[in-house]
Amino acid sequence: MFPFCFEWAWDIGHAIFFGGLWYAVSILGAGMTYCIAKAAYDTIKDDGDSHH
Amino acid sequence: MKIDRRSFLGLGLGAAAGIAVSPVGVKLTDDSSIWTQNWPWTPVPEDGEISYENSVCSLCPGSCGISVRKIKNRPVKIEGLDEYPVNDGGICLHGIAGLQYLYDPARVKSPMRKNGDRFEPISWDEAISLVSGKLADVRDSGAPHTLGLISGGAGGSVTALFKRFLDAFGSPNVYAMPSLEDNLSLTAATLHGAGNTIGFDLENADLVLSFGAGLIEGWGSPMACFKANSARRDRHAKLYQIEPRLSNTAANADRWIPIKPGTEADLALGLCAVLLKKNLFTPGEFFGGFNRFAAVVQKEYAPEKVEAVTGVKAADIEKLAVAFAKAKMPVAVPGKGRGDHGQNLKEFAAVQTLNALAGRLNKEGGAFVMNPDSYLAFPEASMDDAAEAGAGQEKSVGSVNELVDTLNASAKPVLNALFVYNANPCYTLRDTKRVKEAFKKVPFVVSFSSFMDETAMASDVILPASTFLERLEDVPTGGGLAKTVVGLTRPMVNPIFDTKNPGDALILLAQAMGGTIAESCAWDTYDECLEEVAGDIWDALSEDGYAVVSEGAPMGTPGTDFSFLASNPASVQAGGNGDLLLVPIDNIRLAGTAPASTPFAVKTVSDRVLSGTDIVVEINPETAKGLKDCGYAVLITSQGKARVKVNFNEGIMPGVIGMVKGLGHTFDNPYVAGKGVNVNDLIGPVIEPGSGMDAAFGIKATLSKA
Amino acid sequence: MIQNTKAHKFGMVIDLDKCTGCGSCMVSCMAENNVPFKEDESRKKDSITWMRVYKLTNGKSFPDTEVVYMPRPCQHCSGLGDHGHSPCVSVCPATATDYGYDTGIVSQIYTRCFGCRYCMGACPYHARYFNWWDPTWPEGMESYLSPNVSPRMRGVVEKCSFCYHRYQLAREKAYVEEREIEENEYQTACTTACPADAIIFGDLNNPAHQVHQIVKPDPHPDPRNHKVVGKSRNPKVFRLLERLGTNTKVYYMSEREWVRKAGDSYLDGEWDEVKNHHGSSSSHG
Amino acid sequence: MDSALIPEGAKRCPFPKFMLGMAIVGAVLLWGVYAMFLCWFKGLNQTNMDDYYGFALWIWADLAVIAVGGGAFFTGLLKYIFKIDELKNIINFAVIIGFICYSSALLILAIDIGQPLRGWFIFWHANVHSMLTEVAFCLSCYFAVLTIEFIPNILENRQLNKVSFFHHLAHNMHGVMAVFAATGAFLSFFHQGSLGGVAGVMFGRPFAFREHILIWPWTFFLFTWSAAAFGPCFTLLVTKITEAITGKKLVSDKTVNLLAKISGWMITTYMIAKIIDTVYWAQVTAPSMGFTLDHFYSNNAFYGYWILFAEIIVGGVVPGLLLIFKKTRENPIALLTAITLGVIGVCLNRWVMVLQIMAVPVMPFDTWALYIPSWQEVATTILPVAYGIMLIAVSYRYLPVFPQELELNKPAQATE
Amino acid sequence: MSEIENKTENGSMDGAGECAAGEPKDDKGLGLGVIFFLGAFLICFLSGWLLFPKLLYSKHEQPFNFDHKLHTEEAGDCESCHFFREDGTFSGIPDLASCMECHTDEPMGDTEDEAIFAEEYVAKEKEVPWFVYSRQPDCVYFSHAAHMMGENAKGKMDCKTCHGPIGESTTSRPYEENRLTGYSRDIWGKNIWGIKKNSWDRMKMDDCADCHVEMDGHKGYCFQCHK
Repeated sequence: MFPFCFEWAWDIGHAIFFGGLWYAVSILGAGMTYCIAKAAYDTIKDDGDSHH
Repeated sequence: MKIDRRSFLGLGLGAAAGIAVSPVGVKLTDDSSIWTQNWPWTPVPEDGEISYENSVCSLCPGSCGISVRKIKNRPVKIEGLDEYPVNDGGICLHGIAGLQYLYDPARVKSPMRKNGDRFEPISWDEAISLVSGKLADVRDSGAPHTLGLISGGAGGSVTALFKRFLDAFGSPNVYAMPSLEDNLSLTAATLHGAGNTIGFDLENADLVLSFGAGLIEGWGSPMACFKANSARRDRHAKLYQIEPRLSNTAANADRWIPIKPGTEADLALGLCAVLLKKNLFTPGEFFGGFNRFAAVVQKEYAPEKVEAVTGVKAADIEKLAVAFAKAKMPVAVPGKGRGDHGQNLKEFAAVQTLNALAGRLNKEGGAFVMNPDSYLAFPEASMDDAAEAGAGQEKSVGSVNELVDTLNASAKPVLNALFVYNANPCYTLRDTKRVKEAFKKVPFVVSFSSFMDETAMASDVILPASTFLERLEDVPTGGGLAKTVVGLTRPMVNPIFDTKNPGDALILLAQAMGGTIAESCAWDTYDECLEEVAGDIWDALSEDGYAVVSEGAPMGTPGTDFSFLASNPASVQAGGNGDLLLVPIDNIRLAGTAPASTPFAVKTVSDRVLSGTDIVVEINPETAKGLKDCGYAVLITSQGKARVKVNFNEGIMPGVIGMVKGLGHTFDNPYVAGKGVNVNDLIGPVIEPGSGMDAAFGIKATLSKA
Repeated sequence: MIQNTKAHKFGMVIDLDKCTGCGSCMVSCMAENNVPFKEDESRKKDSITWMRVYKLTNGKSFPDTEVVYMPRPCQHCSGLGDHGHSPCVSVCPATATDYGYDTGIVSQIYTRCFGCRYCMGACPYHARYFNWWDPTWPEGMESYLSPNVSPRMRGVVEKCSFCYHRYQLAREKAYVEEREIEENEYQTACTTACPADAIIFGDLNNPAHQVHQIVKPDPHPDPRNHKVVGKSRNPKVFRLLERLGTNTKVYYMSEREWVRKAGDSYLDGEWDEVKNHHGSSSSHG
Repeated sequence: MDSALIPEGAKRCPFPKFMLGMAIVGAVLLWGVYAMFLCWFKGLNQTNMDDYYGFALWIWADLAVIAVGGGAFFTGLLKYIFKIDELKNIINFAVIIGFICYSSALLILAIDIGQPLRGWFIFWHANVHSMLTEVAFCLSCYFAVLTIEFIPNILENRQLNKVSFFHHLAHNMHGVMAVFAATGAFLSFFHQGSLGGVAGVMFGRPFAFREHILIWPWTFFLFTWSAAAFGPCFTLLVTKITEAITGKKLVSDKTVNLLAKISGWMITTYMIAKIIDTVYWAQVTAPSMGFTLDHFYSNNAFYGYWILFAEIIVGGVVPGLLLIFKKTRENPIALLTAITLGVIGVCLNRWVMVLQIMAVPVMPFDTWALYIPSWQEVATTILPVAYGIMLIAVSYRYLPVFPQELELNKPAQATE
Repeated sequence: MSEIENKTENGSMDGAGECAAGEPKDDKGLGLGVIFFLGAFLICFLSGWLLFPKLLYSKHEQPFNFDHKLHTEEAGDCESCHFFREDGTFSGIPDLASCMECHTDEPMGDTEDEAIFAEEYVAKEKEVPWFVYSRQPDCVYFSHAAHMMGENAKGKMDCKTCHGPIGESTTSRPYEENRLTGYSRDIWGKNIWGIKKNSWDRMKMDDCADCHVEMDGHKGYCFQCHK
């Protein structure tokens, strides 16, 4: 599943399969990171507001 | 409150994160999977230097050459020995699985004495003094002839040593289990004079007319037969198989001629009749009423009459006879299945007579009348008066089956002591109940078995024998082979348990007995004894591992005595009652006699033969009224009843039930015993007058829905 | 995939007219390859026998019945169009079985297999067996196990390897003697054990080898079915389920037509069309 | 504690009654867990599988739950990508059901393999040519998606939502849900398909093998299609059951009928494709390997033409037709019949594509193999059902799963 | 561990204080949470990196010290003790018999190690239970012949490449065994991540593969190295 795995080969099969897979995974990762980061930011902002 | 919760939350998350970015997770995931790859409870065989040693297998009279592969002197595989004069590399599944016998769960691990109905281990010294003491009593009581011996078919010096021991002891009561060897010698004695036996040159015959001989079911020297049979196609030779069931031999043959069970002799005589009638026979040195014989067979065994008895078309009988006479190198072979149990002299004689009429005696590709002058040269046994007296005596009875009956019949013991070597009569002889009864009638039974089998369990003392992989022994080929080869079984490992070569056990006994018996067995070890008595062939044995004693067609043509057949002996009929006939089946994958099969052998058995713990019997669908294929049924004979499964088989004659031999063992080996029933429990013996053979080829039976 | 120029293609031809069904091959295989055994082995569907002998009949009734025995090791398929994508190799998710392009042998790596059993479902010959139980031997009997074949743990699939370890041993000897291995140096355990000499083993790519001379494999795809490559040009020789395109390397031989027909499924009338058709280019033979 | 967690204004059964129910289902769950550990520690000899049945009840259960769990990705696709806003009323529940189905599938797989501790080899040592590899990857990834889709609903719990971080997180996740849904749809397309591929690529098994388009056999597309078609049926069925148990109306008929209608058209179109596939397979593919249709449906005690009829007509054409016509669709009885038949139909299809494949003899001298699962197999297969019931009960009790619940049950509340 | 406990106690106390103070809790609570987070993180992180590897491997001393250097000087190159058998198989660690081709139960030198050898093993005819650093698991088939002999062995390899300069060692280092897998640590490599500097630092399948790719252009087929 990684280029350093024994079975990995730089062939079309791996390119298509893991290309698609890692693409999907990165979207999910990015999405979640964004949500968590934004949530944290919003939270702190709210607190900031509540002090005034 | 809240803060606490958050602190703990922080704590937990922190710990998790800390572990996550350390090698712990990765390493444990990896190592736990590697752990499953090296589970401590999955054995890892030790590696080491590979070596090969040659020996000879003595599990059956075949005596095949074997090559044992060892790792660091640890045997790991048995294979056929290339260019060995008997099997040339071929080997049967029992031989290959031989190593399983070494560690068989039923091995007798040390000498045993029966105490009540349980066995307790004793030392060899105790065992020897115990047995020699008992024997001394027997001898001193003035009845040395009441010591008996039942031994398995195989020849060789160990069996000879047993006979020698009994001679010196003063008893003629030596009995062999029914075997093809003995049946052939008896036939030869009847037709060509005593001291002879018959060998069939299957390697060169161009037409083999087999009267049910299971040439690839374990008949005679099995691997030699296999080799000859498979070479047959390249030689454009033919095999005609005459038997009621499509056995593997019949399936492999060029022609299968179904015949009613037990009527082989009639067909053989029918063929003789045709040869005589059509004057297709080759005159030879025929005596003992040849003309009377000619008249009798042409009258009593005319094709039409034979058709009525055997079910083989008269026309086919004529054709078959002509084909046999016209063939260049035909040979007729007797002995249904493995040719040991359930045979009759009439058939053997009739078939051999066919060979004689066709002028096939001592011709290449024919039947050899051989005089296997023993290669064994024992020094003169020293005899005291008791021995002389005993030697003078007649054997109590003719055959082991008759012995069993006499033991049961007479109130006072016929035998006071009994040796059993290389045989399992309590399993192998017909009507085993009867045999076990007989054993109870003998006050003192000594078994020389390697395994706690049915007979060992019925004995009082066991002097456990080392297996063929743990001992030195000479093993001559037997059973219908056209040549005589003596092989040397060599120890491949030191005895795994506290066992001895029966030869050594016997020598120890003799020494303990003292006197002339000791003198007659004046060797320190059996190995020494063998080296001396093997005489001329010892060098060949020890160097090449085998010696060819006789090969090729013997000189001259022996005469043939027709008096036995001219008297037109009656054919044996199946006993019991019922509308069906139960016949035993010899299956190469199951050992029918001693020793029992290995776990591997049983594993190969079809689920159409053994299903769970149920034995499966073969019947023709036409016979199976109201029964279901693979369904249960109850099989009843005059001897007993058994719950069986049925297997519809178009390859068996309607009206016949086929049940495999070699199942239904009752000793302690979960891989082999406790499976199915022993066909010998269901069939009773029928002694053929004169020959004393148990000629029961089957028994009448009924089969009904369970 | 790399195609070794002087690649071997080990295969087998079994003469069903010689086979006696004696079972020596089965036991020789078990003894050679450390195959375990259980108390009840009559449930053939969970009884590990890399080499299994099937009993075939011509279906006729007494006395015209005929019987033939068919030994069935792993068929070592080279797959559709002979590209090495055998039914089992192509489906294994963890690459625990692969096709050796240098030998044509289909491997099975027990320590890699995690027991999903997809390969067993994909194999129409039932040549693959699962270790439902931990392998056990009666006390002391482990000491006959051979170090040349690794005993399998519970929960993995195993199958016939054409006794690859024998190939390895033969090669080691050849290496030190600086030579190639001989035909007789690498023979499977079933081949050497067969007392009827019914099994012939060797390199299908090597014209000097007996197996090649008997089979005369057709290098070209079968014009009637392009999935099929290596069809025998010997009219007596056939393969099991050849028309599926598994392209097995175990060939069978028989004089009897009904036996050859029993090797595959045919629609009504099909057999008579194909029975006399042996490879695209019989002239090559 | 309990009351503090229950969504505002929602009425729930008394806590003890709730716990009693949970205890009963929990007992069943424990039974399954016991069987599960038997299989893990003693090995798969605990099952009735054998060398002919390497795939059996468990793999069927996997394929079945994933098929019926397809409602989640398809409803999500419609809601977030095709912007069919009406479906917001059922999307939460669809997601929960999907979550249950997929977590169950993964659990069953973990029991089914002979070497669970090596399970990760399928990822690490992946053979990209194997359909099962594709299944494993897409399955686990899509399960991640479902978890992501489930989280906001959890965070909307009365107490959790008070935590401002969680509140914001839920809000933001709703914001980008379309992206997740799209990814989920993509992944689902492939793992549903590759599950079909598992059977379709077995060229040694004429009963399973199908012609290919590029690298994918027909079954690849049929499986995706059928999951999308029958998944919603299951979502609706579970909704109806939940309504029956809670005695409340939870989803408006408008939403139900809409989803039913879409499902109906999907089923009908799928059935057309399936019938074409079956005919082509029976007339061309199988015969080219020497097999007639009769071979697959005769000479055995169980598999007859009835199963083909039951799958295609009773479990396919009938529900399809019942759902596309307004009259039948809006008749509660007909609707219930349709969705029930639909669910049975798709499960039957998965059964055929797993167990009948193993049963059909391929070698001419081979025989049919039939099999009956052991109690351990049955227990481990029921285990996810118990787990599902419990998760739904808890979610329904403490989470605002059904946006329409309050308004639909207003009259009821007014009377109190 | 105890540290953690202390922390928690402090934590809860502080927390109580905060409550009393009645200050806005969210940020402080979060702040505290962060502290705990960091604390726990550090402990687990460090023990994961430092403690865990120690626990994972067990150390064994060899039966007695073996001086390779001395032996190579006396007896010649590696092959003189680690020789090929006639059938091409590799003898590996010499057995007592081959040692006794030179040794007797009378020590030749005066090291106490040899004395142990002579008394404990030669005299008692007991094989020496060496721990083999390079022992591969049972599933691995490795042919020394294939790598060192015959025209097939591309660029006949020397022992060093895989076994390192063990021939120059004068003492036997302790043998480390993975408690879970039973593997010699040399197989996975000293470094917990299996990072290697020399060709002989690791003996995993990947290391075989690297060389095979170089020599044959591909990693090879399963059966080439597995049994």
